[in-house]
Amino acid sequence: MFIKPYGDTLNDGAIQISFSLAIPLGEKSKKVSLELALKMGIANPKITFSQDLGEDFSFFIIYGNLSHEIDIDSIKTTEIQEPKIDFYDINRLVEEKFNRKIVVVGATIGSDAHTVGIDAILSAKGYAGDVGLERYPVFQVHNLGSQILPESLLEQIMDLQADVVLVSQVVTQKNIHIHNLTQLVELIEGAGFRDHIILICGGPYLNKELALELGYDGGFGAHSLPSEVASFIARKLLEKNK
Amino acid sequence: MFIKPYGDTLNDGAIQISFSLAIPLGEKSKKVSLELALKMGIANPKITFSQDLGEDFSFFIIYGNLSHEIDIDSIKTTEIQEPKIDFYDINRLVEEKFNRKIVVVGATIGSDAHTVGIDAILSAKGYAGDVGLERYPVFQVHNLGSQILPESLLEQIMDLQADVVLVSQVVTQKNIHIHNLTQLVELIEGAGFRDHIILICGGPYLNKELALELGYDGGFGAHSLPSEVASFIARKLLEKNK
Amino acid sequence: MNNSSKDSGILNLPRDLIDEARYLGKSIASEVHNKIKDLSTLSIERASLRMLGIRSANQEGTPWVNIFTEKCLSANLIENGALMILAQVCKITGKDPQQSTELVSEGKINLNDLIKVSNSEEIKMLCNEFATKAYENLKSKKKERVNFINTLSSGTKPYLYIIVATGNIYEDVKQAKSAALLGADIIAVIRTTAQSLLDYIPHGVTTEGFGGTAATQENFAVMREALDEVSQKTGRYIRLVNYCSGLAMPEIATLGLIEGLDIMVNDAIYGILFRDINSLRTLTDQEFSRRVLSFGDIIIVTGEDNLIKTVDAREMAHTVTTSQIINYYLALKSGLKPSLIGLGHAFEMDPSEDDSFLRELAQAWLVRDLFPKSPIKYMPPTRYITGNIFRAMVLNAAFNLIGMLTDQEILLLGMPTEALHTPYIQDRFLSLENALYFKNAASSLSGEFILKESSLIRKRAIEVLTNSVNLLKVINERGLFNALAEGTFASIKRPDNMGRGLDGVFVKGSSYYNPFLSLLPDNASDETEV
Amino acid sequence: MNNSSKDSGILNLPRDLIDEARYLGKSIASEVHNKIKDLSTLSIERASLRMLGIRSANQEGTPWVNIFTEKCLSANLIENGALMILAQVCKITGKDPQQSTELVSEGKINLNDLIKVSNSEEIKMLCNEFATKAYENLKSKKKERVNFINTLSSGTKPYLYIIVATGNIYEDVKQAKSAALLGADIIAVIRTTAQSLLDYIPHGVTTEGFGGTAATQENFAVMREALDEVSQKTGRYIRLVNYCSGLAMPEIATLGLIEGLDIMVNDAIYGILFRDINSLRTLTDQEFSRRVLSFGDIIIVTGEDNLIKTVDAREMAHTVTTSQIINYYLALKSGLKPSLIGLGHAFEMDPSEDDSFLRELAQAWLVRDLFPKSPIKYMPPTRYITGNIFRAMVLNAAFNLIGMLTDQEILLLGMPTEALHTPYIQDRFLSLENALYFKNAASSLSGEFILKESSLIRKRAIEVLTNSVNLLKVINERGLFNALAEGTFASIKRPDNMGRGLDGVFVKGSSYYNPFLSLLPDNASDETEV
Ligand code: B12
Ligand code: B12
Ligand SMILES: Cc1ncc(COP(=O)(O)O)c(C=O)c1O
Ligand SMILES: Cc1ncc(COP(=O)(O)O)c(C=O)c1O
Repeated sequence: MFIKPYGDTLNDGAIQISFSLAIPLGEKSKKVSLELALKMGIANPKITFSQDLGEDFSFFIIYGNLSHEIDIDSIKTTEIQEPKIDFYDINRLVEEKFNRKIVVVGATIGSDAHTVGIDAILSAKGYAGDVGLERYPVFQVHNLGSQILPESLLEQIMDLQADVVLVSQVVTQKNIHIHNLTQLVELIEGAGFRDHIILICGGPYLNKELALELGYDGGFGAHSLPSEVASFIARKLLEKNK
Repeated sequence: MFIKPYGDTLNDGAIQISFSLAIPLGEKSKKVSLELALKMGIANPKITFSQDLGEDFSFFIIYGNLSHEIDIDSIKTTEIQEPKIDFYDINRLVEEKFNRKIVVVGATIGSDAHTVGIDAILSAKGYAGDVGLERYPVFQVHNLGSQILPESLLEQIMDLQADVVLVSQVVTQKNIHIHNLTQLVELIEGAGFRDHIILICGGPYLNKELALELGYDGGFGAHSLPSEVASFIARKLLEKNK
Repeated sequence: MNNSSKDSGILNLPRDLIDEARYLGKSIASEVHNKIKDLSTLSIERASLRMLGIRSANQEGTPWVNIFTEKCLSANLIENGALMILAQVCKITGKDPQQSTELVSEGKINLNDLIKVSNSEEIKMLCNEFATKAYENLKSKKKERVNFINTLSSGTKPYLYIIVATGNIYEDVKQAKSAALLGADIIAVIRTTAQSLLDYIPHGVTTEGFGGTAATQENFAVMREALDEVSQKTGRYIRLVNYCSGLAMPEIATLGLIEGLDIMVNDAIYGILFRDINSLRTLTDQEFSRRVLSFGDIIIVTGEDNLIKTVDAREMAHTVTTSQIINYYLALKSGLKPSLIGLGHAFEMDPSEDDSFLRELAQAWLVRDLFPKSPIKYMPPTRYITGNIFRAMVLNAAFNLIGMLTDQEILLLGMPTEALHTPYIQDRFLSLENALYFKNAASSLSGEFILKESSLIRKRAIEVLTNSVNLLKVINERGLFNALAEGTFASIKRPDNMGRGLDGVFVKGSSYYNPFLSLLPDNASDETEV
Repeated sequence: MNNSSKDSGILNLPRDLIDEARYLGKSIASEVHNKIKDLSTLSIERASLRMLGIRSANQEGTPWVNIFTEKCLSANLIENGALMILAQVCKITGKDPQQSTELVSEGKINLNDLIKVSNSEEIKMLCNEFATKAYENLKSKKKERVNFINTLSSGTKPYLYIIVATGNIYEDVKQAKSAALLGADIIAVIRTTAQSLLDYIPHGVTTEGFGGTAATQENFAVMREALDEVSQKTGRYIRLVNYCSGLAMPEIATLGLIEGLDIMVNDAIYGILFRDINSLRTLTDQEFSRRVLSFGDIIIVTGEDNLIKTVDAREMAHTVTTSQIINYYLALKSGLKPSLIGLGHAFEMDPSEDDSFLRELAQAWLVRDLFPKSPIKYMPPTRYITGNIFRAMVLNAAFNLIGMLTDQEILLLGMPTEALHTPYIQDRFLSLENALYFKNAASSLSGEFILKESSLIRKRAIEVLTNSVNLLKVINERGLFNALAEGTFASIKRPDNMGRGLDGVFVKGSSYYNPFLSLLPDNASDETEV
């Protein structure tokens, strides 16, 4: 079945776009904005609002009807998520298998000073009513805070004999997060420590796909819950050297 | 010179789009929305917000970088607008040429009940501080109000020996305005009256191009000023049977 | 919610000014009443037939009730009242009202063959029988309805009122259900343009409309059923609204009653000003309609918002107040309790004007303080909304905040795309999210403040009320009909001998009889003065 | 604008509670002062050199002032104060300060070859000469500046504060000018991430930054010139802001002074908590910085917003108030007049919480009532802003409205894309349009109301202030340094013997001399108590 955007009639293609141009507002910039809309496949585009922003910039809001359509049957969705392991099973099963505490080391790396995200996952208080990893008896959590350089994180990982490493990156401008995360993996691999640990990254602009690409075992994006992370860790631990 | 949208760096292509889909929110609808963005030529599209709307509908806001670009040198803008004739010249010149009052008949046609627009052009008060046609000594204005059927408008045009006819259309759903405007022109032509009058339409979703297509002498869109309309009328009158 | 305006009123308006306004409103209303009390209209007669349960139409879709009343008219029998004729036919044919109506309409029976109806007691008895049966019938249906509603939560105030207007009733249903799930309390189905001008009720389920969807008995039923379903799903009772105005006003009222609508937009003045409907016709229709609605405990909402969108909202604010006061007393006369009189007003001043936010506050509080017992329908900015959807969100936020601060009961939500098209499905979500933020985050706001005696807001409110009282004086002197003829509102002149539907008005004959006129409630007392 | 909080305060807070808060704030501030009065830092010494006008860097971009002070340190001469050493060098070489600094830095002169400076009167005289010349110089430059500013309108309050942060100063200029033309009054150039951690001022015009643009003397000049240009275009003076915090805090202050900045974000506590900068180091730096800023009549704004974004804004609201009170008295001690102390706070409570809007109002009024003479910098919702840009417009509207109602002086505008990226050019337009609507349409709003004695808003404000006083008591007992060590704020523990920059702190020797310490203003009195 082919599908288009919906406004108030099936497949009417109703869509809204907005953007600025580095040309002052005028007949020319208006035409350019409509041309762009047409190139995007928007039929009968209408400029519903335009504004001169000064310094030779202009802003446009355009509505129209998208002619592109998608065959939804052609869209494959990945195999259903493995069921979540709950608080008690995590502690029980991991305890059973390792009968020791699992060392979890977390930090925000590079010059990034955002800690609210990693704290939401690690700290007892947790996030949105979902308790953090510190509350799980089986985890021994070391929250190193922010602005930890990859080098010093590696040291800590080795000193603390980490089983699990959680890295947060929130600032993404100029892809600084990619740079930092890659550098970290390389250091860890260089130290021959990669196989000893479960390496996970997270942040509002990260996701599983990207994380795997970068050589991490898992990645978590905006609004992740500590319990999801805990469950993911537990599963990895249980799979490990079986 | 080729140009793309601008966010904070020249030609970064930064663009925002939003639309709904007739599929519930889920991995599938998210993928579909990203596929659509890609088809529109948006590179690395990111879903910044998504919401289930119930009844199997979902809503998406996406940011990304448009890969399409426009060669602004290829964009032709129509010859500069003729200079506006001011209040005094309009009255003087038209008076000189016709030495009689010009009969202006205005109405909102069909079942459309919107009068604020046409009143803004005709009534003495005018629009945004710009006085309406009734204030121009040289015009004798008949404002017929709203919901005037094309037939009865034609009658009035003939009875009043109109020189200028102003038609407003605000409701555009299912293109009812096109239908009404076309019907009117046909009636007027049928009555062999077309050449006797200057026929102008206006409304928030109308413009010059569309008006000419439909066989009108002029068309005015959102935020038009009475003085612009008056100047346009004067120019047409002065060109007339010279 | 803490309601600061239930007591003395936050504006603490001069008592004498309020009293004068009330006195004038009453006096204007009773003058209107005297002018129309001897009149009936074809639409009232059709409505009376529909009250008996007569429905459906001929091949061409002309409703039976229209054909029947036309025949009564051409047979010069109408002044007796359609029910008396119908009763006569039933008596002669022995058929029931529906069948008899159809027989006459199809011309199988010629009314002129009937002896002209004297006001024979016997026929009257039969009329009463039909009417009372129908009446009791409706009453018990209403009871069932109330029982159903009582199984659900009725939501919290302010009720969030959302429109649907796709033109296609099935599309409307989807959009309405989505809105309800997202937090809407009230769904209004906007009518296809100019249905007001139709002197009949279209028949059947419809999927084609301009700027709205046809108001038909069948469409009402489809939407009612859908909303009942989603009500049960959410546990919150979702109210249904449609328009009860225009040439078929009284019939729409009966359909609203029969199909279980909760609120109807009902305002003769809208019809007079914006639809050029004859003033005698529609004010007579309105009287009957409101009695029907009051019987059904259906809330009316008036259309002053239309007025304010047409005139300069700052200069002409007092005309809105004036129209509300007149509408209020007309409604009381028709038996509507204050709790059923939903007066309309709107946030429509030019937002670029200095301190316009304060003047909007003044207007909103004024309405609350003048009609403390009535559910006010507060309408969002529309006229100054442009295609800048982001700015529209901001102006709607300002509107929602005023709604909370002034403790309005019904908030009609503004849409980001107000200037563009009837709402898309996501527009409703964004508007509901906007309103729900303030409804929740500012739920106790209205009880927090006292207005300074010297405040600009209070000054402005008193100024508007004073101007309104002066206008009411003029209207009271000239009478409402003359006032309308002289262009008092929006300087639109509507003489009572012109306009649409005048030919449908007739003087009730000496033998005129319509049992519903005694069955339906009338003349409620104004609790605000108890 | 009608200012309801200038008088007794709309909240009408218990006098004794306020007095106790003030008493504790003063006492905490003077304890801090005692602990730092015998200390100086490398950054203060570098700043003192920069006050003389010394600038520029070597090939590798290491500023001369850094190399010079390092040499003083390794020569164990630093405790005399860098100026005393420099004066000595000048005397011996006969060169001017800039040249002498470069000679030493390039190793052309070895400090150890100099006899250890006794606090010889002669050298002191020379120091004074240099310092006074520089001081007068700056003074007259300042005068010129004031004259220029006085040719322009200073705009109307609240001032609209907008950030630029492209990373490229030239891109920043375009964005800043556009914003100014669209109505911004204040432009803040956000720094590239973690510049706080640099123990020097980067050199030159820069076009590469992360999440912001490097704060350099050259970048300051470029932006200042651009803003002066649009100021003349608009006739409205556009103020320039940058950050004066981190390891180079005192130097940034001198650059702000030299390059004509109007406002600087200045807060040692931010550095301690979020940058792990040593508390002795940065509080000592802050003292000197604030004296420099007060000399330049540069408004400081504090960073409590960072705190509230980290902790639960509802539970921990009192920690913000506490930090503000401490910051306020520390600032007074450093010579800043109340009119130059811009305390920071923010609209950061979870908007989904019931009556959160009332608690935001309480917090906003509390700050105004506590510091009636100070320009408050009110910051918009950020933490609970999501990728839903339409909702962001709504929350920012609520913020703007509170800004007007509570009569804030500086409104930092929230962006629709706060959750996504540093602002795009159109984001600023939309935010300015949002704020300008309220600034204009609600310009007289703050003077209209009285808060009910029993209002939830007042209750909440008193609750917060009470908790704050209790916390102040603890801090006063333990002393600020211990309190910080024990995790009083955001439960982040910062002992004064750890953290960045401790090695840059030294005890002033008996022969330490720095003429600026006497030239720069200190210890302003708190007008609020006059
Ligand atoms: C709070 C905040 C701050 C606070 C940080 C306080 C603190 N102690 O963390 C302060 C004020 C200090 C701050 C400073 C700056 N910030 Co900031 N900040 C924010 C803000 C408003 C909220 C972030 C937040 O706390 N979200 C709440 C948490 C719970 O969500 P989260 O981080 O997404 O975390 C969740 C998931 O991502 C996931 N997760 C996150 N990390 C991890 C790690 C692992 C292992 C896992 C499994 C999961 C996980 O789980 C969490 C719970 O679901 C955002 C804007 C926004 N609304 O998002 C800007 C924002 C992130 N900041 C930004 C910037 C640029 C800065 C500065 C660099 C600006 C400057 N130049 O001064 C500074 C400097 C700090 C620095 N050097 O990094 C930008 C980043 C732009 C970009 N995309 O690059 C943003 C988007 C604002 C903006 N539009 O400019 N900031
Ligand atoms: C005010 C208003 C009303 C008032 C009209 C009052 C009156 N006396 O006119 C009332 C409340 C009665 C009303 C009713 C309806 N309305 Co209405 N209404 C509006 C509203 C809010 C503002 C229109 C307006 O007055 N703008 C101000 C004037 C000055 O601007 P303007 O009309 O564009 O006119 C300017 C230019 O266009 C130009 N111009 C206009 N006409 C002409 C003619 C000539 C010759 C020239 C030269 C220039 C010119 O000059 C003017 C000055 O610059 C718009 C939404 C919006 N914000 O635009 C909806 C809107 C136009 N209405 C709409 C609808 C659907 C209706 C209804 C049909 C809904 C219903 N089913 O009940 C009803 C019924 C009325 C009918 N049958 O037409 C839709 C139309 C959707 C569409 N695109 O088809 C809109 C867009 C709202 C919406 N989003 O649904 N409406
Ligand atoms: C009171 C009233 N009646 C009726 C209508 C619309 O119905 P119609 O378009 O059929 O006139 C409106 C529209 O706003 C209204 O306010
Ligand atoms: C007080 C204060 N200083 C400095 C900064 C940012 O500077 P940096 O990123 O270099 O720490 C901020 C950021 O919000 C701040 O609030």
